[in-house]
Amino acid sequence: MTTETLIWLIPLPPLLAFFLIVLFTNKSKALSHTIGVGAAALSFIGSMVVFVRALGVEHLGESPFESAVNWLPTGDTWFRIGVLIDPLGAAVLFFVAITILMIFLYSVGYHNYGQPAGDHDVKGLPPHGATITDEHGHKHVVPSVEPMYSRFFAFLGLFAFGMYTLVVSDNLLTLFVGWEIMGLCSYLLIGFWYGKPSARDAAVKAFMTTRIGDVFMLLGIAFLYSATGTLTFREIFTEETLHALASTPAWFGMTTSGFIALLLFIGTVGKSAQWPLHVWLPDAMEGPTPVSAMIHAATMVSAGVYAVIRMFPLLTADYTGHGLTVTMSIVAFIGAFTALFAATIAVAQNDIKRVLAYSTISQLGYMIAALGIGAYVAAAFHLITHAFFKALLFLGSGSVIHGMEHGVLHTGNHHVDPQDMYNMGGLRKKMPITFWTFLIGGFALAGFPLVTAGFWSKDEILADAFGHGHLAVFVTLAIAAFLTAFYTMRQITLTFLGEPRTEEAKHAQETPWTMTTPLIVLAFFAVTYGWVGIPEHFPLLGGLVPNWFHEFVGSTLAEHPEAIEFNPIPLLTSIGVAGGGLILGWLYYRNVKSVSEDKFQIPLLKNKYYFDEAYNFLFVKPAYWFAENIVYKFLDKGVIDGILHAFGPFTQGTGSALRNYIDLPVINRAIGDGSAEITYWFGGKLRAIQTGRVQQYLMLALVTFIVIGAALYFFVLA
Amino acid sequence: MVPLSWYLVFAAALFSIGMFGVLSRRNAVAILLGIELMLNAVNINLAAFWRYGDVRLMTGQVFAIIVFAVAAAEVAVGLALVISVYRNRHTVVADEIDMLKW
Amino acid sequence: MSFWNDPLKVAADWLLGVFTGWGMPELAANILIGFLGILILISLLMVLDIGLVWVERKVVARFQDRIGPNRLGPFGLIQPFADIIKLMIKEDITPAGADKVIYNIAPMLSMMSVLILWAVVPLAPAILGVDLNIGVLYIIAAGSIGTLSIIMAGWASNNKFALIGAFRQVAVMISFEVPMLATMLIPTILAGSMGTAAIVEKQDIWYVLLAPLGALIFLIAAIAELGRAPFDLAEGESELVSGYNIEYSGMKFGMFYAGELLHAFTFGGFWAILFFGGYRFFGLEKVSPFLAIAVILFKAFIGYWLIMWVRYTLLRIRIDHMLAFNWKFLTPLAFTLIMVTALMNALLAGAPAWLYIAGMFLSNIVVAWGALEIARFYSRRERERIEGKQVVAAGH
Amino acid sequence: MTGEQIVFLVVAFFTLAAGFMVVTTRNLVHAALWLVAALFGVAVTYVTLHANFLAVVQVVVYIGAIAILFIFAVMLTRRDMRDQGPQMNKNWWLGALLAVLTFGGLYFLLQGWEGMTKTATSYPVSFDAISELGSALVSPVGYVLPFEVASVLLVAALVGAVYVAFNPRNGDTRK
Repeated sequence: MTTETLIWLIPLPPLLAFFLIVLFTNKSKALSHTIGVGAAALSFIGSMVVFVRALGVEHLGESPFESAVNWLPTGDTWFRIGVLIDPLGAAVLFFVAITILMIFLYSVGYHNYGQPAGDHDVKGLPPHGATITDEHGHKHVVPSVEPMYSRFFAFLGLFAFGMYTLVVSDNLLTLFVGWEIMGLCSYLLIGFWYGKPSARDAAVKAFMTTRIGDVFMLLGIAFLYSATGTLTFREIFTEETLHALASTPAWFGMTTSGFIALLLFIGTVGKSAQWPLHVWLPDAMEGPTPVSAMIHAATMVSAGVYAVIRMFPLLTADYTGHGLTVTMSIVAFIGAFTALFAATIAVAQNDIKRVLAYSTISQLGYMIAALGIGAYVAAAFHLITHAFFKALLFLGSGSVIHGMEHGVLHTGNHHVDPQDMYNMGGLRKKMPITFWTFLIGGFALAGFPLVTAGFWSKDEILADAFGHGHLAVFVTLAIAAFLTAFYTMRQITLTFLGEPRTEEAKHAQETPWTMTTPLIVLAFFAVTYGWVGIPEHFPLLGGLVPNWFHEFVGSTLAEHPEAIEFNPIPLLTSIGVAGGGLILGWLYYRNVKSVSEDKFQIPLLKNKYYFDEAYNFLFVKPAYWFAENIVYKFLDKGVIDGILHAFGPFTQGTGSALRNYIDLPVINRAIGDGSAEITYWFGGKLRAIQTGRVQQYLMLALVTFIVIGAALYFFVLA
Repeated sequence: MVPLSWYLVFAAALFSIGMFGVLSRRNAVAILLGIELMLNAVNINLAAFWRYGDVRLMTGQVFAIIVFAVAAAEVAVGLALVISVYRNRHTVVADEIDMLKW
Repeated sequence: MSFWNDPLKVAADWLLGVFTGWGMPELAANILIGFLGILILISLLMVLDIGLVWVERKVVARFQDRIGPNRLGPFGLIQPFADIIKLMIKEDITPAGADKVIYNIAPMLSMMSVLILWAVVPLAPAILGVDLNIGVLYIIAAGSIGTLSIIMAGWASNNKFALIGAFRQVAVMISFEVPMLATMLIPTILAGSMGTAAIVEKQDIWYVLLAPLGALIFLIAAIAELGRAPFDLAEGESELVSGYNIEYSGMKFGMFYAGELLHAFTFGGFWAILFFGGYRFFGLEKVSPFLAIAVILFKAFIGYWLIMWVRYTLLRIRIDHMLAFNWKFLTPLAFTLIMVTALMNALLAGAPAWLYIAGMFLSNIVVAWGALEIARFYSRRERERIEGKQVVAAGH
Repeated sequence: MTGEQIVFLVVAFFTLAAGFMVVTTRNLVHAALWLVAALFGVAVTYVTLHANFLAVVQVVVYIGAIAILFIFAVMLTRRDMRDQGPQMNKNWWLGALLAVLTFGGLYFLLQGWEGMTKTATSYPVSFDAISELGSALVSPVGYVLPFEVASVLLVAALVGAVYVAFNPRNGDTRK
């Protein structure tokens, strides 16, 4: 099979799995997850084959794997869609394939496959546990299997299809299709437990918020198509096209390329939960704990950043190297601001998943900021390392919650929130694998020097910001990095260290192998993936391992980005903020025993700067008011119903006139009854020949035949 | 030699006799007997045309064989119908089977 | 050219000379000679028929551990003549209420349907009534006249037993004509001709080696067609008191009886012609036509003896079993066999002789084995349905 | 008048007489037997036309199967066999008139056709009509399609006849 054919085939198994599960195997849990995991594994194998083949190609940036077919006729030409794997695509495909396979595998354990059905579980609500009686007659409450188990794998399959489509597509339109499929899956998975009102609301919120971004993105795509006549990346990113776009001025002091890039970037703001459209992501944690959360941390939200990285040549088309353009300034500002802003909120959150959710927003801001200042490779690098360690952290937190739920089932006290970190503590002894992997993930997030992947990618961003003289960005990101380290250590300390603060934490239990295996795999990558991108001029370590990532991903761009000069200041800053944050976090939270002792529970941060409330007041309430008063009361009731009500009497009048003067006398009497009477009269006369005797019929037919035949013969032939 | 006309007239006579049977007999089985005579008359014509035309063109014989098949099918179904009617109405007189009249 | 080598021609030439010498036109003489030939053949057959009566009675006696006719003449050889005299001088009864014309025509038709079969029996290389190129179909056609005679006899007798017997016999004959015709097509396929003479000529290898299953099916169908035990439902002495010929007496009954015996012998002959090489026997037929006639009569007697053996050994089968056996087993099997034979014949065309024979023989065995397995499966299921599942008792 | 003509005339007269008996005999079994005689006559006609195969098939199919089936049917519906009422319906004279008219019309039309007096070419000596017929029936350029259609028709008729004549009251003994 050629590599191009293989690339075409990569997204298909999960889609097939989706249809198979939905249409046929919905009843069978085992069959459904076998199909789902099998499809993910097939795609994984395909992706790995493509990745390895991509590694073997020299100058992949100039001659990537690509293949396209005609799709829509557009006048004289065709709109072509196709697949494209260049170095960036290959690198992204690598982590996407791994994380998706891990999600699938992890879901088997997370949804308690193999456990009995719950005592009173219903579809649309999380399982509540099942009572079993052992051989000694003791009753135990054990976790029960998810009632909609198969459906979950179907959704995951569709999600995986969307993600793969997005990664392998060679044009913005199919990228957008994958993007929207993932949006739908995100909605479905957040609202997976639709029995919970909070989950329903969160699903709607996520869908509506991202929709804002998507509308702008669609506008950007339309603008781009009208400006260039193509949506294929490699046709847009040619010298002439970019130059033409960059030299055409648009509005607000931006060039066309900048304006398009900004529109596309707004899509990313929605998808990657950047300020001010970040509000949906923390609420998205209502979905099945680690899995949909992981979609909203490692893969799907990364897709937003991926889109910007993809469009990087467009973003920087009018960038001359001296002073950021308007678009880039906006991007950099939003990224940096979001990074700091989300980090501050994360410090005050007590829900283990919400901390990670804000951390995700913050880290995505990092990448956006890096892109805004033109640090292409650093952003891509951080995207991938972040995907690994954030997936690890989320799965770890899911594992923790699962363990805590075990404790909750054991004590039977359902008022204890298994996600609240102040209910945990001391879990390192109960859940050693989860602890160690979570520790690795946390240190990677915090940027623990030298050994973790997060350090190298974060350091590269900081070095880029400093090296190119964007000091404001550099300082903001440094503070955010400090906060990141601080709240990460807070989380680890509260969750795993110290003594158990509740009875439930004492009875927590390590999770099954299907859940710990993904943790170990991801922990491996969270450490080692950083080593492929060590800068060459780094003291001691530099040059030991070649800076493969920079070479490889950098070659995607036509202009190969140069590695910046080594400078000790960002390095020291990076080490300082990471180490400092970690140490301070440990020192402080080591002694905190309950919520009331936590001095950082500042209402402003606790309530996320009142963004939800503000949006509620600014957008939701007015929308309700508009719908109620203008649309419903005035337009619908007054205008439209009024017109309709006027139709009634008018139509009735016309109708009765037609009936009385035309229908009854003319049509009924004359035509209707008249034809019936004529038919009846003829029938009465003619029925005498219908004797029911076949022979008479035949005789009649023959007589007629002979008469007509004779007449024809004598009058026509002769 | 026998001219073709003899066969044709013979077949026409047989056909007319069969037709008389079909039109005049009261018994439904007898009507079917008449139909058989008519079909045979047709077959004689087919065979005669084959013989008096080019004997290498087998069309006449082929059609005669297909008429055999049709006759067999017709008799099978026809007699089954007669027996079925007889079972329900206790008569096979065609004149009395007149449920389809006005 | 001597009488020894070609007796028919010599006799015909001599007769032609005699007749034209009397002043007859040549055409009339030829027609007369043809009629004379037919007359002689029929007379010889009738004599043979009388012999068959003796054979049948002797053989059945031996099967039943009796002696059989032994008083009149040596070994009772005069006995059949005495029987005939008795039949002839018996009162010729036509029952009141019988349909006289049909009643009297039926036995003649019965005898006729057998005798016309001999028109296509090749007695020796050149001794053959008429070399019809549709000889095989002709056999079936003659058989349908026999069917007609039986239903005429049964109906005209104005007797319920006779009518039931006739019904049964007709149902059986029409049914078993199908597998019989199907198996007759196997020699036709192998020889590439429907003519009986051609089939014998082509039979360098006896077709029983190429189609043993076909030969077996033909024999079974022939016994059913003859209405002899185990398929003698039309007579069924114990139930129908002799069936369709219950009202017949005297020589009319004698004609049915003689017709039946001769029919059995004739089918023995056809079995020999279709599957056992007819008059051919290691080149004997080339020595003299008389030897050839002896060979085919010998083979026909073997077949006849086999039919008798079956008749006096097996029990009568119930009518519905018999028809089900035909339609659900024998007919599909025969059709399968035709297809397999045609296929193998085409596949093995040009193969060496030993491979050809082995392939045909083995394919027949495989078909037979498969059919028996299927039949066994269904019969076991039927038995379980009726008797309930039989649990094999564990040994105590 | 040649021998062939004499044979033809005898056969034709016999056949027509038998056919006439078929449609006029009161006794239906006799009618069916007369039909057999008429069919025999037709078979002989085929022989005079050198259509040997048709002749034998005529005997096998018509006499061996169809005529027998008729006799069966007559006997199965024998209550009407004893029916002493008229065997012709009231309009038999019209039927007769129509039959005569048809014959007259056909004769009239045939008279006007120039191929009417055509005589046969002599039959080719070594012509094997049966193998020709066989290949015509199964050859793709011949008549394999009508042949197959006919066989489908036969199967359909078989199934239909069994279904129609099946007596549900005492039919299925397996229940």
